[in-house]
Amino acid sequence: MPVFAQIQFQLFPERASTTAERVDALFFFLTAVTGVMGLLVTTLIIYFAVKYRRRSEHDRTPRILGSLRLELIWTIGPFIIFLIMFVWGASVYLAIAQTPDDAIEIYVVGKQWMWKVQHLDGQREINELHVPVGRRVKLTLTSEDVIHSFFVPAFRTKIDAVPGRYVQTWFEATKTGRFHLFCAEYCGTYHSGMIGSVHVLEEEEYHAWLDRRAEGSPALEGRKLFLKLQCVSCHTGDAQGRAPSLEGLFGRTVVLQDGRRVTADASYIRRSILRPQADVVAGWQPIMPSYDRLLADEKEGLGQEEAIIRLIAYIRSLDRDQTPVRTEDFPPPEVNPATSDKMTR
Amino acid sequence: MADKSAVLWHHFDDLSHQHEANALGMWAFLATEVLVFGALFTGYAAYRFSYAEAFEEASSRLNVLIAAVNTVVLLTSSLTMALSVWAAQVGRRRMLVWCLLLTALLGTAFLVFKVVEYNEDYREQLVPGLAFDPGKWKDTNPAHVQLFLAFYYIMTGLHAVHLTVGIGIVLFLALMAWRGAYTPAYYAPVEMWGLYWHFVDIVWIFLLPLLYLIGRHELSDLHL
Amino acid sequence: MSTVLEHVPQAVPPPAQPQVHYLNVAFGVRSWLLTTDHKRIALLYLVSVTLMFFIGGAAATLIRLHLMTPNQAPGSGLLTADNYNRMFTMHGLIMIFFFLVPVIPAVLGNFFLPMMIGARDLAFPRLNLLSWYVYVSGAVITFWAMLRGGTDTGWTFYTPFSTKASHSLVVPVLIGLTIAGFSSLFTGLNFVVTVHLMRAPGLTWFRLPLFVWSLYATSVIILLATPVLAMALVLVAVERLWGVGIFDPALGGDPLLFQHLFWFYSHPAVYIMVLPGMGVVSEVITCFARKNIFGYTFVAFASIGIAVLGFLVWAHHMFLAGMSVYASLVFSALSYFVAVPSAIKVFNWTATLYKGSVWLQTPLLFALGFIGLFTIGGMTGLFLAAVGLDVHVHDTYFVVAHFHFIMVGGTVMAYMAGLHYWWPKMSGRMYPEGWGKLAALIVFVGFILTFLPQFVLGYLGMPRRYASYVPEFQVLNVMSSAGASILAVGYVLPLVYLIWSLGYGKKAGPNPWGATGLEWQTPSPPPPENFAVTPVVDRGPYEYASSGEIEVIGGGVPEQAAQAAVQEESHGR
Amino acid sequence: MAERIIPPSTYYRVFAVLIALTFLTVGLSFLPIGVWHTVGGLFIGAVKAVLVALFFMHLIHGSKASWVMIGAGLFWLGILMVLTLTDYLTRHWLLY
Ligand code: HEA
Ligand code: HEA
Ligand code: HEC
Ligand code: CUA
Ligand SMILES: [Cu+2]
Repeated sequence: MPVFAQIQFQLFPERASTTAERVDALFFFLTAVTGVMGLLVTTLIIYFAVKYRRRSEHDRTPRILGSLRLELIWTIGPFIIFLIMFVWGASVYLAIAQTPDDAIEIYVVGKQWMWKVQHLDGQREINELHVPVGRRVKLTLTSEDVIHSFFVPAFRTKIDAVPGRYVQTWFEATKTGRFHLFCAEYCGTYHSGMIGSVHVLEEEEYHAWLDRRAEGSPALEGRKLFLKLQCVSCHTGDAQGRAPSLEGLFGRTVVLQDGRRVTADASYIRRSILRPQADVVAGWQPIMPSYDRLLADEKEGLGQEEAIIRLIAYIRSLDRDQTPVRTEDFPPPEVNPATSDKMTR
Repeated sequence: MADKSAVLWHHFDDLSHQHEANALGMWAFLATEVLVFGALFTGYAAYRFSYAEAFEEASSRLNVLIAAVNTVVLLTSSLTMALSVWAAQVGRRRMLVWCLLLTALLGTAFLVFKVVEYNEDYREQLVPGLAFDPGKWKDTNPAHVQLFLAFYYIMTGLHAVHLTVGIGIVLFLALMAWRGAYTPAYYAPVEMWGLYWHFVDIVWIFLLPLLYLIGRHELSDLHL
Repeated sequence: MSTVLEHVPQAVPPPAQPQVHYLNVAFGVRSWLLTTDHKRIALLYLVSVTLMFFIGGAAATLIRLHLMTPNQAPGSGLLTADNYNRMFTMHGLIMIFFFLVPVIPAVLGNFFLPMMIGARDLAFPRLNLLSWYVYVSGAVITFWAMLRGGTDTGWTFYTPFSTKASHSLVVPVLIGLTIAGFSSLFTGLNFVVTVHLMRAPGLTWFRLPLFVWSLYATSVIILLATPVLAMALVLVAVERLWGVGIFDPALGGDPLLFQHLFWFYSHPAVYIMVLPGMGVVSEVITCFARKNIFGYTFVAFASIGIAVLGFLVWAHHMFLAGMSVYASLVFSALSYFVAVPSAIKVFNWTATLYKGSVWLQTPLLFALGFIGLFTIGGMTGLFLAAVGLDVHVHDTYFVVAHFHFIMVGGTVMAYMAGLHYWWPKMSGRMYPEGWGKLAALIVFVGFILTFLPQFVLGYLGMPRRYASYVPEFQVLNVMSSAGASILAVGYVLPLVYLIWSLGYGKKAGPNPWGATGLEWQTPSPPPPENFAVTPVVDRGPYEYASSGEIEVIGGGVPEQAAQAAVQEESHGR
Repeated sequence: MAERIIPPSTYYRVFAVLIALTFLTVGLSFLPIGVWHTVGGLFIGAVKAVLVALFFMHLIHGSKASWVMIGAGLFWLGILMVLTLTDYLTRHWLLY
């Protein structure tokens, strides 16, 4: 038995959004109608094939040319059924295409082969999306290279991310949990690897998640400083930078030029900012200037330590591939993307 | 006189049946040609609506004088082609040969003018990828100007390819006519390829307004 | 209300076995490669498309083998991700452009269209031969490119992936396909002119066999759609080579323009692929039920209706591509319109069986298989055409299952039906009936097992073109792969026994099925000129009934248009 | 051949009209008439095309089948254009 228990087998996808309910209702309707019609046709065929099977070489058959009445029935009948299907399908679609105004807005950028998610308050995620249950979420999508398609089967949500323009869709999750996120438009070698998950959280959990890096949170403010103070001009996320990448630094062991090994904790980072020459990382030039007395901002009423805490919080939150690009290649658009829906000018 | 049995294929009843088939075949082919160019026209239309200003601006920089002269040249070649068909129908062999040669000559003249024009476009920095100066386009988006120019080259280029094929065929017809292959009873190839030639002309008739005339030209642009 | 017609259908007096037929009239490679006989060209095509089918099938085999495991760890699995992508691209391209588009028109159509209308050949025999050479050169170029690495764009060549991102041999493949497009163009041109001008005396439009109607409709689509595909592909090639920006968003272009142009061809092309199959089914059903087709005019005009309406629906492939909402709705509605003529056909075929003398031979088994599987495939098309539902199933295995049901379950089945039906005429030999029935059964079972699970997979959300998938999809994938191996047996079997029958099959008389079509009124295999004397036609195509009585069913007036057509139009073309 | 023969005098007259229309359409492009450049140009182009087809291509005496062919070509071109533009011209339509 354990062997069977291990086999994961499903016949029907989980249903975890309001859209899913509408789409499934339509699906059941279509299945029922086509099921009946299909059965009708196959039954008739089998029945005729058996009842009128050839019994001898010399079977005689009548000359039946057709019947206008029958023809009309089976032209107009299906046509009416088809119209119902169309109207129903269109109404489901309109509900999906009409994006609500009171929704949480999230920006999604497809790129070979990852999904970069950016929340309005600045958090970024890769191949993950955290959303609260029971709230409408509006997605605005674009792509950096080729066409991708954002697909969450459990939500019955899918939309192509087209380079050069924004497209929108929305959903409202009805269940907490973790759901698959797929790229559904073929986009090259690792198209099938461009997958991730959507985490639907309870409202409080979601806020807790948000607070870790949310608006007004130290991490987010730190990110702003990181950009303002131009740290990013040396600490780029990639190997080309003049300084080591800070992604995933927190808590790691760092080897210094003089052979010491230190743990990158808060105080190490603080020292690195205030007196960079004290702990030079092995393999790097000691070019980092000291930021002592440069961090405070009188106008904002921001003290130096406060700033350092924020920077630390930010560095702590910094995951793989999250270093902002110097020019922020895909900032959230200022205008409502819906109105710039026409081809990009 | 051409030997009837030599030009009648075995599966047709008679020459007029065969003639009819050839003409119909050519018409069917022209229907597909309508869609060959139609695909380009559709793409053009989509962008024309989206980027109207850039398209008009770019169009008004093209050389309308050469285009007008070329239109006259091509229409004249259509006239001579029509006359060749008539000459074939009434059996005037010398006129047929001369008209066909004239048609080919006019077609060639068109191509020569076209090359002159491309060359001028090149000097005027109107060739995306080869010679294009975005700085020259102040009021419009140079990217959209490039789109217009891409359509300009692809459409006129495809037209020129068709014309080149046509010239080859017309020359071949002239050779055959000179050898006396065509008679009032059998002139289907002249008629058939005449249709093709006129079609290529019609395409140009539409390219002229779409590419050259959608924006306003100034008389001073003509460099007369 | 009933009318008595003078003629009672009769068995055609079998002409004496001819000394000369199209196969033995000349020998040697030259006599084949330079032939202008439509029958020989049909055989050239037969060999080529069969080869293509098995190459495409080999690619399908690799696809299914690879998908037996989820392959989630990089490097695991039979193929690398890149090779998998190239494999399904090659599979789709070969199966569509080199197999399914030409298969019925260029093989069965080429052979039988002239014979069914009592002509000696197609209108342009040399163009016909040229079409085969063009087809072969297109295939050679495409294969050359595939052997050197192939392309990984999918058969749809979506920009900007195909123009900018793909690092494979896109341009050579595009060239090969464009060339191959000309070959179907030539065939279509030939058919249109032939049907217009080469009909035998007395063969009015409404006496044409339905296979001819469907080929005519197909040819119209080919003529009007193929040029747009050619241009779309040329534009991709131009863009890829010179970066002119027509589809490049960075330069103001719109990737959707390519999709519009591509689907303007490729949706009608699906009807290019299914209409000839429908024609074959009409022939086979009437013959093996020994009945007039029910509602001749409706079936005939349904073909024309599909040809016209089929052009109005292309953007149902683009519902989620960023098209305007308004356009999505328009195209969804139009997609339902085009389903109506298909429904008409299915119902009329079913009604034709009523009170027939149903002879369950291999061709009929395949034809009935066609009706069942086409109905399922078509009805799932209705799911896809509902925009709201397409949001979920677009680009999943639901779509893959939909089109395999129609194209493999439908058209390939119809092709098998036609091949078995006309095999005696083409080869002069009967195929072994028992083996034929077995093959039909195996294909049917294998098919259902292969593609039914894919509907479930699709609704579960497995995207198509996935080299790796999440483990919960594995069971259904294994089922599908198992089915595919059964299917392979079902396809190899006919290859074997049909070849065997060439040498050892029973000799077939001119009309082994007792069919009424003109093609059966001449010896098997037919003489080079098809008919010793040009036949004169004085009746409709399916006068199988043994009594002249017109029986009325359904309680209404008998279908008057058909009746009038049969009786009144007795003048030549 | 049962076909009717169009005499050269007709060709000359049609040719004269074609040339006149060409001058007209090019002349229009120097006037400040805004969108009418496109509309007028296409209209004159259509007239010229019809003249060429009717007389130079003998469509005026052509068989029904050739009318059907060319009609089909144009009709399908219309489908391609109109339905493609239903997308492009409504992209900016908003639902709310
Ligand atoms: C021969 C091939 C063929 C045929 C005939 C069809 C026929 C139809 N197809 Fe299909 N289709 C494809 C081949 C085909 N298709 C392919 C290859 C693709 C994928 C391309 C790609 O992306 O790679 C595709 C994709 C595809 C899509 C896009 C899916 C997506 O990517 O999201 C859609 C959407 O509308 C669609 C719809 C239809 C419809 C409505 C029909 C209709 O014509 C069907 C009409 C038939 C019937 C309806 C059955 C008979 C009717 C009855 C028995 C009547 C009784 C029934 C009732 C009253 C309910 N098809
Ligand atoms: C005419 C069209 C046609 C036909 C007949 C088939 C036939 C088959 N197809 Fe295919 N298919 C397409 C058209 C077709 N397909 C298209 C257009 C696509 C989309 C491509 C794209 O996304 O771009 C597709 C995609 C496609 C996929 C999806 C790939 C993906 O999205 O990742 C799958 C997966 O199962 C599949 C399977 C099959 C199978 C099992 C068959 C079987 O029916 C095949 C049966 C035949 C055989 C099994 C051959 C038997 C012979 C042998 C086994 C001998 C082999 C010889 C040697 C090894 C020397 N096809
Ligand atoms: C002129 C380039 C430059 C700028 C600007 C710069 N740094 Fe650095 N930084 C470096 C270099 C080079 C190193 C590695 C050598 C060293 O440790 O001094 C480094 C090291 C660090 C380290 C230790 C990294 C490790 O892997 O151990 C931290 C933390 C750090 N910098 C934070 C910052 C912050 C915060 C700012 C902005 C307030 C900033 N840096 C601005 C060049 C720069
Ligand atoms: Cu991204 Cu597929
Ligand atoms: Cu379609």
